[in-house]
Amino acid sequence: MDKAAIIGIGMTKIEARRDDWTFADMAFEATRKALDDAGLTINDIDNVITTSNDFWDGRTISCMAVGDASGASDKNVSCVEGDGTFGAFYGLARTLSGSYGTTLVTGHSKGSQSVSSLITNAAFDPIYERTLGLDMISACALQANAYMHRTGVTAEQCAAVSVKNHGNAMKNPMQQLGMKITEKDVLKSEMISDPLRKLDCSPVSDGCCAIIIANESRAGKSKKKPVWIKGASMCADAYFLGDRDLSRAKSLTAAAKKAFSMAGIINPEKEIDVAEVYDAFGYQELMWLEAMGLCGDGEAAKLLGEGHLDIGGTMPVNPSGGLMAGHPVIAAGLYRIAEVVKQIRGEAGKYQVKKADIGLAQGVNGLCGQSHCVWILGKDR
Amino acid sequence: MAKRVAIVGTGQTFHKSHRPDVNGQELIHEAVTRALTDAQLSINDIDAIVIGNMDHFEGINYVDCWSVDGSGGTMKPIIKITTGGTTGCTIAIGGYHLVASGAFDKVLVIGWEKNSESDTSGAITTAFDPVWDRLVFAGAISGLAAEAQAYMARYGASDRDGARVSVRDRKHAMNNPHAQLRKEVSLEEVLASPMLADPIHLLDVCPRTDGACAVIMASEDSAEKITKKPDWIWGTGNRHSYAYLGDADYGRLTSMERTAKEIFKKAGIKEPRKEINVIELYQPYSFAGIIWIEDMGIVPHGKGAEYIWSGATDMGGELPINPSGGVISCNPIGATGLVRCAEAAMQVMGKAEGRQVPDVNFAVSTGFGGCWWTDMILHGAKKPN
Amino acid sequence: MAEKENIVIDSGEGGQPFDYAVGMHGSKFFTELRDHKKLLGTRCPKCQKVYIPPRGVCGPCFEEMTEFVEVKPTGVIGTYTILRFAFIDPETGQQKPVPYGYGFIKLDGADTLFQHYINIEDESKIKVGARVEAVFAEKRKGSIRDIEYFRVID
Amino acid sequence: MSDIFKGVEPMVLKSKINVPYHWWAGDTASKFLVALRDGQAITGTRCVKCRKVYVPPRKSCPVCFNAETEWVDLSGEGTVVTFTVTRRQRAALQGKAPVIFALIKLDGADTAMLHRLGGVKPEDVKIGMRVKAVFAGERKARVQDIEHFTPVK
Repeated sequence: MDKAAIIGIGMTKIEARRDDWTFADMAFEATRKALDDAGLTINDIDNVITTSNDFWDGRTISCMAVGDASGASDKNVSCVEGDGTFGAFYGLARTLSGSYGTTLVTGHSKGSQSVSSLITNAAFDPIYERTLGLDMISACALQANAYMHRTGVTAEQCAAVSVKNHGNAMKNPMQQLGMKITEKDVLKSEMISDPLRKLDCSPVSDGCCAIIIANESRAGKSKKKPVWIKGASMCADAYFLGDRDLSRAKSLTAAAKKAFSMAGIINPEKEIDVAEVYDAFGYQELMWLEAMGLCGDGEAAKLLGEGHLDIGGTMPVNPSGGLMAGHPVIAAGLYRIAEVVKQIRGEAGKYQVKKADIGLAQGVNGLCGQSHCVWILGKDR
Repeated sequence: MAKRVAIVGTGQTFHKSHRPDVNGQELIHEAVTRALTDAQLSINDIDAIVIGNMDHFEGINYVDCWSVDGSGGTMKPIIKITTGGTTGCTIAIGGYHLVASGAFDKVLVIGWEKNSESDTSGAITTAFDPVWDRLVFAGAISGLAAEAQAYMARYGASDRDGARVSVRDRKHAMNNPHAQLRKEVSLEEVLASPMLADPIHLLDVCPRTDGACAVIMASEDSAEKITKKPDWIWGTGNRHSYAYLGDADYGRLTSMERTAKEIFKKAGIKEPRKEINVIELYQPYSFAGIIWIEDMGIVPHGKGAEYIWSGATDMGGELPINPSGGVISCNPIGATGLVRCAEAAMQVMGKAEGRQVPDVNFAVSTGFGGCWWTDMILHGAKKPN
Repeated sequence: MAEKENIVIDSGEGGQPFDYAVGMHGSKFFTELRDHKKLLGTRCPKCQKVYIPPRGVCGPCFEEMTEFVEVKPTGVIGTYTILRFAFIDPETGQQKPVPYGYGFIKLDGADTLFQHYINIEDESKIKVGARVEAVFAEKRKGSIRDIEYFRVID
Repeated sequence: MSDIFKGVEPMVLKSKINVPYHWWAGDTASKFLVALRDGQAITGTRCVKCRKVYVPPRKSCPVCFNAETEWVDLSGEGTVVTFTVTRRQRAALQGKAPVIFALIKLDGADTAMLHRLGGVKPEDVKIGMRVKAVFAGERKARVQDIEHFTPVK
């Protein structure tokens, strides 16, 4: 693959509920911020990818709502339905296909407008499963139990993810839910679906994120130092939960392996300086880290306990506060990419990690991490 | 370096009004299997999958994930792309970029819909803005009727002109075993069919369809090894310009005009009417067969009807349009744009059997969305420069 | 073996509820419509085009719009149709009553078209270019329904 | 920005997407559902190539892809692979919380099927527990024709 870089990022502050904003208002703000960040005008953008989901948005062809506001009027444009990392992947492909020098990618959602339990219940097979009444939380609770049973990781250890990430978010002004809590607070919070308690789950959020991807020649002209895309890969597992070993994330392992190989990374544990992963639930941060080989199988909880995953640790994970502190579905993975860009540029302020030459961002589609997209970003070409 | 991209295999279901014998995954599987057979590849040869449909027609969220049993996507990269009616063409463009980027060598593109599982007009109405447009809008047909009224007022066309297009497409469908509706009709029958939304009669519009289509694209590294005569993709483009329905210039398809200009310019096509040999137009109702060929630059504005009446767009004419019978004969919406792409590819590859147009050098396929969006692909027999 | 049976699974009643944000531009429009029977558009500072529905950005110019301008409740039919076939209203799940007329109205002072019902009592009067006026609902609640329909005034 | 919206309250339109769906089960799932209804029997399909047994059944093997499958009868007994007790009254939940969901690997199957557990206290459910299907009195060719799975005594 040829080289490409991220030359601009823009995000709205993640909030619980923005009744005063349409999808277009959010997309307009994120897009303008990304353009400002890159020192570009909309005329410098060759094509646009918006990322949204018709179910979450309550609208067939949900991309209709944001095209003009994302600067796509009279430009080539497409819409990926799924996490923002997948939208960005397509944006990257359109840049590397030689068709377009720059691609603006946006991703938005407003969880506040819908009933997430019903939206995610609609992801279950209508013939064999849907009427049983599961949703994303109960499905992930099945996975959490399977993972904990296999690895021996405890509820308290999973709670530590929530404590760390909510704590990190206090340092990030764009986050929705920064707070100082303890493992006890998590373990005392309402049990929603065993073993997942309220504070093990990410909140419902509104947000929009935009990034600008440029090919090598256009990246050279950008205002800020480009952050180079060293690897990007995705992979989907089987659909039915019972077809998979739910305690493992086989497709994530495959996606990460490919991304590392593209980036020339041999020992991810040592070479990745910072990771922004898809911690929709506390256990997922641990499980995803292990699946990607960022630590040994069953060892993430121990590393977390020893402080290695803290902002000042040996491998900071979700210094931004992650999804745990703000989870605008669809946009979430794009926020992860943008947060890694901030770290690599050294712009993360109070949550800046010490060394950030190479970072990893991850996005997820489907139930219990069926499909993953892994990005490796780097300071150097 | 960016790669040149070709279509090396296509597959379609035998499209029907309803398919009670298969669920959605199984319907997809049929099309995928046929495409693999056509290209003489196995699912293991496929490096990535692009899939698209319209969520609210089937009521299934995260279709990319749900469909893997049928798509063959287990342990493969999958992207879902959805842009309404244009979806089928949009995903084909998606497949093009994934291969051209060098990220994947062989990509499987899948479009599908089981329209029999919901109320199509009701579901499509949810595509429009809930605050402003949803109250009065009534599915795709109402918007198309508004376009036809505006065009008739502007250029003096009649419903008879529209009916002629319907007669053509329904006749062409007789040659396509995959088409859902295969029955010739007369001008009088079209005009006598029930009025759905003035000036559109029942026989002016597309049916509701269950169907799937799959297309396999490969890079220049392997395309000619897979098939002796691949269908080379010369250009892709689109315009999705409107925020609200009232923003459009009714009576003209501006998105088509701009997309066509961009693609033809890039490919060096100066006289599309002479240089293009066949068009598979996403034409969900008859009047579009007149209006949109003007916007594409085939004939000047206001001259579409005259061109249609001349027989030039019939099989054997100067520029046959919709040899497959088009959308009026078959409309599994998420697949429809990809069916156009597959049919155009078959024309270039010489695989169109009873509906083959002789000596196709350039073919055009399009996608259309009810918000006045256009996607377009230029297909060619020769490898692009 | 028993005869083949085609099983159908029904979704049943209920559907998905949504709280759609109207946005500040829309909220201002509907507040004025409700309280003063006034229609507002937004003007692009660059191309001067007046948009209705009002919105924050002019698509082609990618300019922020902050100027509201009053648009008259009268105009001409830009285009129209009369719906005669029955279909399911996706909001209620019930069949929508037909026939009804609807069109894209070019309101005096606006550059885009406004979509609404057109009264079809006398179908012969409904033509592209016919002059129409808005008929406001007596009890207005701040929604698109505060205009009942447009009627031909020629 | 704020000036032009002085005195304007943000409005929210409460609405619904209420399109009714009628999903065709297709021949394969229909056969499975009819067997539940008429025979109180759980059936699966075996891939003739890789010999993997799928429950619920598939028309073709998702992994071998084009390989055909053959029907297999299962005993209706199996093992809990994982479970959860949903305690909050989530909107998708059918019936009153708490509800126990489980993935159950039936004897002879290679995949687990999703269903509910009943006749057991939430605190007594364990991964690895043996369970069997309990069929509903009134059966309509739906997955709920299995009322739930319950521990084997």
